[in-house]
Amino acid sequence: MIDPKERIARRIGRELSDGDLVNLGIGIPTLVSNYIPAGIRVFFQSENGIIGMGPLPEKGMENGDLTNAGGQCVTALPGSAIFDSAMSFSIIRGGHLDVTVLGGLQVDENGILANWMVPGRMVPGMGGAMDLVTGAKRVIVAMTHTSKGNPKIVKKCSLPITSNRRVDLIVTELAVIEPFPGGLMLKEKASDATVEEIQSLTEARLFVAEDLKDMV
Amino acid sequence: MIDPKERIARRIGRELSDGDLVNLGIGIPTLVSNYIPAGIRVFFQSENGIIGMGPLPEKGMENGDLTNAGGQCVTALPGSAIFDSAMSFSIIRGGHLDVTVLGGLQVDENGILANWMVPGRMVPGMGGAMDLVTGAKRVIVAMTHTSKGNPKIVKKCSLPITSNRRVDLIVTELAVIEPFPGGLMLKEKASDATVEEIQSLTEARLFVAEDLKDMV
Amino acid sequence: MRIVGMKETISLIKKDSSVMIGGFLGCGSPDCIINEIVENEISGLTLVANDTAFPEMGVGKLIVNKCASKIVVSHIGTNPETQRQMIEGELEVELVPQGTLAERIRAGGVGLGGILTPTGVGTVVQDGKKVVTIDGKDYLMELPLRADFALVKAKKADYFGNLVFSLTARNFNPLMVLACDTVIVEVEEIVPVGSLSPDEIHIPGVFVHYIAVGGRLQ
Amino acid sequence: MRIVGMKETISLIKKDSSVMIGGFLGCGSPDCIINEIVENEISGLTLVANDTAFPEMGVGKLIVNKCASKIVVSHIGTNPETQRQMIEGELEVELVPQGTLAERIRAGGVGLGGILTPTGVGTVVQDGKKVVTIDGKDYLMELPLRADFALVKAKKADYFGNLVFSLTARNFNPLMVLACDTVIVEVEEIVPVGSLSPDEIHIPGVFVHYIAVGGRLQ
Repeated sequence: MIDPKERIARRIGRELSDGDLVNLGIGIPTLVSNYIPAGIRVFFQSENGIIGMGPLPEKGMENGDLTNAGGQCVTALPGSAIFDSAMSFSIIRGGHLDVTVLGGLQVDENGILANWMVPGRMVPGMGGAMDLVTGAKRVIVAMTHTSKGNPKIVKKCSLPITSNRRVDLIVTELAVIEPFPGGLMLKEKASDATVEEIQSLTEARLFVAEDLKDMV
Repeated sequence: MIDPKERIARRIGRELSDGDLVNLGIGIPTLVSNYIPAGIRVFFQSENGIIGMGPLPEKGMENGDLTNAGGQCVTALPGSAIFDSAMSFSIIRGGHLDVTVLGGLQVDENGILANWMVPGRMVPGMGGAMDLVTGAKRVIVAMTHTSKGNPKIVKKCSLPITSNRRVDLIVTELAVIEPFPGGLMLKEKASDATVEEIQSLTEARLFVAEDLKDMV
Repeated sequence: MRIVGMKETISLIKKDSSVMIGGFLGCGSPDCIINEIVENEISGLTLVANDTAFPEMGVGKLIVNKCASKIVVSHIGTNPETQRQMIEGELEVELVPQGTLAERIRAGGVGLGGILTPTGVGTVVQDGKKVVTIDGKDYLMELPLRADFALVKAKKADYFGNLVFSLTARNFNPLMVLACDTVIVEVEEIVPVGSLSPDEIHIPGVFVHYIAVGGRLQ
Repeated sequence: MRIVGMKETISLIKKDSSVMIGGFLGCGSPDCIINEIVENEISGLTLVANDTAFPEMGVGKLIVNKCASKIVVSHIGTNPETQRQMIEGELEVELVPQGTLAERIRAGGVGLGGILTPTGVGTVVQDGKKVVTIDGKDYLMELPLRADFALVKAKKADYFGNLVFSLTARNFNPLMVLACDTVIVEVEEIVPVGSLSPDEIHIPGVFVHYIAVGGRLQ
């Protein structure tokens, strides 16, 4: 069976359209770049100030002046553009970013995301997460369905939230869930799981789409 | 006798210091560039987006992509820099401009300038004047002392004001006047005019500096 | 991003649209697109621009040919026709300090709800606006500006729409690209992808919807 | 603008100053100036930076060597020492969303009294801040940031101080140049006046007070 993280990334890849400007967070979201559907071109923006980031450089061709938002040396694809941090977040906050894919600690039944701190335990800071969730046209959360057996899709976030903006899609290894004003809609499920199994691993109530499909 | 406008421009030239970033308005202020004291280098900023503007080009070497804030073709000196309108006014409004020299319709005894419209008669718009007067480190008004015999230095501006910021210096062909919290201080007078003559052409009351000098 | 013919640009712009147009007294305006608007007698436009240039130049032509019913600008002193139409009540004119105009357009493009600026405090510009006092200093709360269309001029683009401007023809153009729903760029030349250094690109192509090659009129 | 030796830069920076430092996880930080601060054991600094990088890199070194008593940053997750000092109460940490940090520094440099941003509404970032509603949408009023010193890194300068940055080493550097009373720039090279095109200069030299050539550490 395909690795759960790869399954999530592959499914999210299918959400991208030709010409999209996309920002991928650290972790599972980064894997999405391996699953761009054939025939489309997407542009990757990185909040440190580049559109058109390419893959890691060949050994010996790294340059410390060209990095991604994780501090790793990257390459620049033909047609890439560089800008300062104000412009980088103008893109994000001004509604010019088509899709942001971020990891999540919790999403609640209002579609509210918490992904930047666990009080008293892990306080890395929000970095660009609050700007991305508030400003992007489409926010996709990429996360495992549970953490150590505990549901991450909850009734109400107990962790500090990232934004009061409802996210657009949650993709886990078990389900594709679309938050809507009335709650969370289960749109797709893993073929090897039942709706009941998914609900039992989910604290929030899931509405089931009439046209529920299997995840591909 | 030297032309009154040239006299004003020459006197203002002596206010500039080495390294100053200077914005000159249309009219008398433009003439100041002819009177930069020997041995100092000043940088001219133009609100359309350039620092290091040079003189008019030779005939046949004009290019419509390089103009001043009056729309005239200019040249670029070595070391000149170009930027967009947001940066241009970031310089002006952020307190990075050392000196702005502007024309005036009226200045009142609080040192408040009116220089952008005469209601019902002339409404060109404020252009960058409000930003310049509000944001520059030092605001110098260059104007003739009277207009058709009527004082331009008045008790209270009857025309719409440009900014509520007190200007730093008023230079006319007759006087150098420094506004201060208590009023207007006559610091220098033309050698061919008496204090009484100057006061008679000035509606606002002038305080006379203890060390009153002749204009040079 | 799509490359279109100059004639096609005009089919995108509807009567009564709001339109931002780059340029500073004609320098850096999209002259070919402006000519198309005039020829097609599009009217009722709300224009956002720095100025109305001169009667025979840039935005000035749109005024002379009565394409606009409202303008938001910092300066109209170089175009007597603008003043005439304003006085006759044919044209609504909103005057905005030039730096405030730049910041309002920027705010519209970068997702700010407004900005606090000292420019205009205590002047007629303050009328009807909220004054906010911070650390004892007064500021006007100025609101963002956006428009349906940006008509801008760049020196060149690559086939991804990355833009490079030329000298003082840059001015308001880069700001307007971010602040409009549809962005149409007139360029003198389209160059191959990869032929521009990422450091010399002034505006990334992701903001650009249409590009038309217009040559050089002056 | 004055060109100084790298050792001289440090004599300008006093204990307990506020200092903005460019860089993004170490990329584009003024590494030579940072080394001088560490060697001279300057302490009590208030740092404004995007992050605290890694323990052996960029701003991270200033944390490890206890040069700072307060930091204003968007992210500290890559430097465990920052977290340790914060938890032990040795270091005060103000966390600011990255885009808000950029806009606040910009506001400090361009003379705005504040900006209205939707980022942070309804989160802990809202605590103690004014909420302004415009057209039914809530915004936080965020205030400008300024500092005594900007320590920035550029690829090259000319002898007038005009700056060109390199690739993603640009990041916060250009913004900080406008927002500080004294601007000290570390460059790899100083080039003749007139050898840079006016269109390729990222920041005009008029903002720069001191330049020191630092070579290239990595």
